[in-house]
Amino acid sequence: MLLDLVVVVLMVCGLLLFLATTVGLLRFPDFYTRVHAAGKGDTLSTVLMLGGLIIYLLRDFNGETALTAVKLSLIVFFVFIASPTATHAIIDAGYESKVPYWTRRKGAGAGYDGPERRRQDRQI
Amino acid sequence: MEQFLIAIGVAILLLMLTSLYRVVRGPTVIDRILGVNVIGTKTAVLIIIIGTLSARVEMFIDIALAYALLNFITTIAAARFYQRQSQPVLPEVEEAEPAPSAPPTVEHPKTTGEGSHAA
Amino acid sequence: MKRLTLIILAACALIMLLAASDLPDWADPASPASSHLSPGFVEQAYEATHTPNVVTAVLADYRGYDTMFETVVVFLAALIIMIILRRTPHRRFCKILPHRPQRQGRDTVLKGAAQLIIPVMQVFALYVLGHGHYSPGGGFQGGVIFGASFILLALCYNLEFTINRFRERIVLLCCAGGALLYAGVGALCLAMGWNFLGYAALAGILGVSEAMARSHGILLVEVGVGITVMAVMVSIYYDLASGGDMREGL
Amino acid sequence: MAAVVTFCVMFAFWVVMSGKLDLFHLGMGVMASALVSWLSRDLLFSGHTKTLGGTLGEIGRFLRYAGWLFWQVVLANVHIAGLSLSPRAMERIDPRIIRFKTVLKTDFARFVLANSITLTPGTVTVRIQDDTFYVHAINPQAAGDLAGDAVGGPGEMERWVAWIFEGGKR
Repeated sequence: MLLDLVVVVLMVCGLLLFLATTVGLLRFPDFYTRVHAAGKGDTLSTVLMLGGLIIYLLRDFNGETALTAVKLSLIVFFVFIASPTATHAIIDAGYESKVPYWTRRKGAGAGYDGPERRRQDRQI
Repeated sequence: MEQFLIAIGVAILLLMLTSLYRVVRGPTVIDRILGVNVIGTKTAVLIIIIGTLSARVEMFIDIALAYALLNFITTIAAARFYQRQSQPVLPEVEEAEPAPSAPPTVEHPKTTGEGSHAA
Repeated sequence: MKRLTLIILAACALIMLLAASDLPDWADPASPASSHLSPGFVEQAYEATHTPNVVTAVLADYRGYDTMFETVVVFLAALIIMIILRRTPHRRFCKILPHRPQRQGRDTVLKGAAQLIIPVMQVFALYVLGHGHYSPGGGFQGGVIFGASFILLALCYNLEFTINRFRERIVLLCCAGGALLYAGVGALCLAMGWNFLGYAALAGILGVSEAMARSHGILLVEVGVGITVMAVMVSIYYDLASGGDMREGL
Repeated sequence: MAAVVTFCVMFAFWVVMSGKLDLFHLGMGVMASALVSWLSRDLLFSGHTKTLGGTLGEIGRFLRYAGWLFWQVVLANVHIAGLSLSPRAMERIDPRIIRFKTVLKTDFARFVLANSITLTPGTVTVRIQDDTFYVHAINPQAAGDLAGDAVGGPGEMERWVAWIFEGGKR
């Protein structure tokens, strides 16, 4: 019963983080800030949900479920390496191709927001 | 407990559909890639939830791990492809017969704009 | 033109949906497939082939011809893409010009991740290939994951590094060798006096029972499929990523 | 030496994935791990020069760091969730790209630092050009946490990573 409660709490926390990720993905002003929302929320919400599933599996503990739990924690480990790397690859590609940049400052130094950039984006 | 897992799965599915807005409308292509990446990561979780519901997790883990790996590679490949497409193509360097005039200079595209300032 | 295409596609989809409505329902116990064909396979497959996963038994044993020609189709796809895209003559198969310079010193993160992920990914691919008898998996899936590991290497380092480690000549040899291994197993069965791809013939060579021999035959054939699919993935990536001249990838 | 260690790690991974301990499957595992540790002999431990004891110490220090990092990941997620769900999000973000030079020498240490930066509150590594890091910070506080007092000086995280891989002081 207590374990069920832990599972529910973990999964709901993961779901809330994923909700925050999606909201951030939709309402942040430019590509770079959206990467923040997507890259961070993804990691912990995946880990929390998988953690909840691991505990759910381990309720009836035997050799087979223990092995499955180890495999699931391998996925968790993989997510910790792969997610920030993918985030970095995406934001690096965006920065390299001069995706428009939102900033509080106006005028000089306001980042990539030139008209030629916009035209190129439509071409691809 | 099963109902709870089904509810979580449906909620993830709905949020994935919401993220699809960024894929469809994203002002730049890289925004779309970002949206696809988010959806892909969550698909791996969804696969495992489906596996738990059908009581065959040890089978579905392989699928989820393969999916997560391929999603990772897809994201990197798409980002690289976008980056290369959005840069001007380098002119081919000819090494054949010497030209009568000055040799053509290869111009590298400017890679860094100054989008940085110190904090 | 685009609108016309859409209309034609919608019409085709409608016709197919109409046709599909005449098919028996999903999992209908009274349909011919469920009442005659499936029970036979489900009941006999394990005793006959010692393969718990009926899908694998059907794919690689009962329908071995089908899978063999699927492998050949995959092989042909790689050949055709190479014929269309490959631009330089054969003597340059192994010689590559340097990678584009402006990415020098930029790939630290991707390289670090590739170092950690690629070996694990390759073992995982071989695991999927080897455990097709028990879990979903087998030659096609394992081959795709193994090939993807080389694609990850090419993305995170560069194409030159990958080609130096896995030359195009060897890739093409693997493409053909996998399909040849599949056909060779079949021909060996023929030479032992059984049907083509009748793996039970291998019982004498391997020194096991006929059902075990069919299980091992399935594994051998899956290895052939895996090699072909892996090499085809890599070959297609080499051609597509460099536009056919093997000089610089993505 | 590196190939042997790679082989052991790969074989352990195979056993965990397979879960079948009969001779046939273990034999397949030996063949698969041998093939992979030959194919990828220069990947898993490339540029790694430490002895076995040094490596074990590195792993021990890394585990302590991982505990701290996990707490930072939780903080980062709470931070970004609060930011994206807050009604005044647009007033609370003030993005900027900062640049600093790292003191870390090896590529792998830089990889760990870059991914740690991506996982911690408010910052994402945009680009690494040799030893220069370009980091996108979502607001000035995040940028300040990263760079320490003076821009260019090593922040807290960089001291941790240097402590793991280069035996510096924490």
